[in-house]
Amino acid sequence: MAGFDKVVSSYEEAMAGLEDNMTVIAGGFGLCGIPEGLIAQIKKMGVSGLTVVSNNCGVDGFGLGILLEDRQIRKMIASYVGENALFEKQLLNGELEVELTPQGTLAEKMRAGGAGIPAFYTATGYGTPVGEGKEVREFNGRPYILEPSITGDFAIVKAWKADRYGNCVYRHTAQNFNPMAATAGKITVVEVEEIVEPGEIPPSQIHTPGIYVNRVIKGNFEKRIERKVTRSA
Amino acid sequence: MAGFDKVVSSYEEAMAGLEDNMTVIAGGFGLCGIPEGLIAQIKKMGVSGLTVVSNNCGVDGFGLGILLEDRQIRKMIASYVGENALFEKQLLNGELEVELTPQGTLAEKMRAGGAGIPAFYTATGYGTPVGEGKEVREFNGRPYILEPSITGDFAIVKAWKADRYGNCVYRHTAQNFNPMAATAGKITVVEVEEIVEPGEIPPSQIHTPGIYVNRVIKGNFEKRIERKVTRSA
Amino acid sequence: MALSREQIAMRVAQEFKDGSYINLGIGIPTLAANYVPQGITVMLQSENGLLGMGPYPTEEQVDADMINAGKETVTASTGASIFSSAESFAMIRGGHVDITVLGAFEVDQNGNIASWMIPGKLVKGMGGAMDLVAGAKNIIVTMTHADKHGNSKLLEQCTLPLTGVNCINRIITDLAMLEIRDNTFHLLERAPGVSVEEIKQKTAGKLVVEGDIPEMQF
Amino acid sequence: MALSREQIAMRVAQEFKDGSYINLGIGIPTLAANYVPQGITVMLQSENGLLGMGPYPTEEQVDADMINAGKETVTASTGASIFSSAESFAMIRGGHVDITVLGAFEVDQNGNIASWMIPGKLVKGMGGAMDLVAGAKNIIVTMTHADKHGNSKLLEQCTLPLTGVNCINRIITDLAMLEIRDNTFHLLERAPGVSVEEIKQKTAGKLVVEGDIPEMQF
Repeated sequence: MAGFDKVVSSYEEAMAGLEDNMTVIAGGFGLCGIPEGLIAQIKKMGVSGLTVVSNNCGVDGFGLGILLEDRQIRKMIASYVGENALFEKQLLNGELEVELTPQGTLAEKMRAGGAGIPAFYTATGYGTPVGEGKEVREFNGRPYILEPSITGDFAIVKAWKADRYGNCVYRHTAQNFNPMAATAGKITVVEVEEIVEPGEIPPSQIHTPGIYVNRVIKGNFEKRIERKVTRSA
Repeated sequence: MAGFDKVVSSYEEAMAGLEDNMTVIAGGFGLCGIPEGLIAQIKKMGVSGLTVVSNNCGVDGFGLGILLEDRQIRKMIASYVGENALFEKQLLNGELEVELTPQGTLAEKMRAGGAGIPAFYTATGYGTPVGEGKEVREFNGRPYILEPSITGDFAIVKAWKADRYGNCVYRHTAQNFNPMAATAGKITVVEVEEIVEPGEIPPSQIHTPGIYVNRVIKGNFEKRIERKVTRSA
Repeated sequence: MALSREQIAMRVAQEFKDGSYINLGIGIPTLAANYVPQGITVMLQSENGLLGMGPYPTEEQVDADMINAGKETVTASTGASIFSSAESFAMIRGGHVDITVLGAFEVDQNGNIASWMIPGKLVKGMGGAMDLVAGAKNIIVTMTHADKHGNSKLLEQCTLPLTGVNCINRIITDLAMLEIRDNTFHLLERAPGVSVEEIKQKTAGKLVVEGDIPEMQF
Repeated sequence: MALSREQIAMRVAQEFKDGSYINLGIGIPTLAANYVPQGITVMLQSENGLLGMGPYPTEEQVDADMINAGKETVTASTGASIFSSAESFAMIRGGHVDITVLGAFEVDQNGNIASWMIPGKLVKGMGGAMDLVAGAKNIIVTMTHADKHGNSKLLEQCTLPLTGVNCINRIITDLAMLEIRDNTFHLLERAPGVSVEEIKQKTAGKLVVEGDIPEMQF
């Protein structure tokens, strides 16, 4: 099935077509489940003016944080950006714009974007700064706000395994935003720990069907841990 | 974890609390993946005036079709009801009301109902009888209609396996509407082929987390096939 | 001569590109799966929650939990995925399915389609058809050019309740292949031995015929 | 005497019912997991996609792919499920989580809560807090009754930007447990040794004290 083999062998191929001022949707929660190599490739390409949609913006020197170093990000749509001194600095300088979005609304905006739903109503954020300027409507006596969906020119996703057709599975809580991001990119690129043959992942256990995926690349991951907390054995 | 053991041992317990005029959301596509024993129990209980939300209404004498025999269903919300002579008769008699809903809109209405989203916009049905009387709004120059979500007093679901905490997996295309139905019931009852111990289903392979499930019962299934088509080996 | 059902399906299959995700409706569209050109691979989406539909099962492979959107027993091909109806229609509604092929009662020059309801007849439901026509990137309609009484099914304006508006771009009938653009039917190909005159005569909507119209090649 | 952080967490845990699904915010709420009453089992939901959060891992169990919403390494308990962020917030937004415990800067007598933004200070984001307060069936707020300067945090009307409106019904502070209904704080219990007078003095919003107010029992 040549037409369905989505494996590419270089990061250049993986991110080919990414240009200045595009919107990139990224999977990951903190540093967990992030497409490390695809982010590094974006840094290497030097594209700028990006709008990045991701729950967080990495930390100084790792994850999406490295795209701040050369001011590649113009606007960040995220739910929490508190782990990053450079981010703060650029925000206060006015070099960076941020659109804070409730975490569940952000996840649903990506899902809706991928699912052809242009907008949905949610109670989240009603009566708060998030709801300002948004349409309010009552359903069953309760007020909700209208939230538009999000799509991106690119989606960058980290999966555990993918087969050559792009069928993906995620490992543990490294799943997080990745499945929704995968559906919401015009071009969706998945960086994986292991590429397997079609049929190796049982059909009902596939988290992201290959129809959403354009390119698959095998990466090497540092998997940095943000807050290691342990108990004694 | 006594508080989380959702297994019940009788169909009476499984459907306890179901009353006349309630709304029941049922999983299944045609006769595939339907909670056969729970439907039989509804027939046995004799409740009437039900609103049933399901992609189809079974066939004469099997599946949801058996609830037509004693006129237990007042209103059917479905995408396709063409397999059932008794259904046709009651519809033409005015004994039964039907709200035909596009299949994808129906699935999304259940999902939205379970997910706390009271309404969403979709292009499906715009300009057709389905869109009549519904709000139309343009997004990016394209017209969409507003569709409200659906929730039910009961959801009846068929899973392959569930553990005692209600974590479910579905088998093959018997998944269909079941995961959404499971989220959208005030009381969600799952009929399964096999009950397993917590931990037996790997956490990332669970299709329906137990938080959505109130009761689990082991059933015996006929699994009637609607259209058996084969090829020579 | 007018195409047979199989020939319509063959012509449909010529439109398939390597690596396409395709949803085939019941009837002629389903037949197209048998005529996928050599060297081309496609994956079939069945809206009940299966991407990578395989052939019908052998007697031994029959499994009540494995059906297609027509409620027929099927198999899954290697590399298939299986998911919920919500996920299935997220794919469809979100424009991830490349081609949808479906039948119709009527199509009009504005790209509207009527395929699910004939007033006065019992209405059985639209199933997934409205979602498919609202979501697919490319829709191919297959139908006979005219009904049994010779009345055109390619109209200026549909007379039956619609399945979708402004969504159809290609039609393959027993007589011709046409494209809809600028609110006009454009004749692209004719069935072998069918004259442009006959097609004109049986097309009630605005028809544009530019230059020589080639015959379909099989 | 005012309760310690641990004592607030202990009092919170007394509210847990057997078989409850609970989301615990960062800080004092997380501590409540250590004080679940004997004979009671609860399942902890972590909004990054884990239902059935277990204890912190041993050094050998540490796994970068297994974290909680506070980005700390964790384990999964037996019978846990793991899912996407969209599914996680479907649970939360859909009202399937029984109890949410979270901290706040201010709460007012209308059940409004401010917990994420202090104008003039850098805004780091609301994370999942707005979704949690909009979706949970029962919300318990934990905080000190007054700030460092002695100013009440239980107000007639919140002064800071809100996290949610009309959503808080229970507050457990270092001085008292209160319920909000009819746009009024109702004093239910006081910390051992703390007088009703002190609570009155440190509650800026409308406070109703009916009958004898019992001391908390530990």
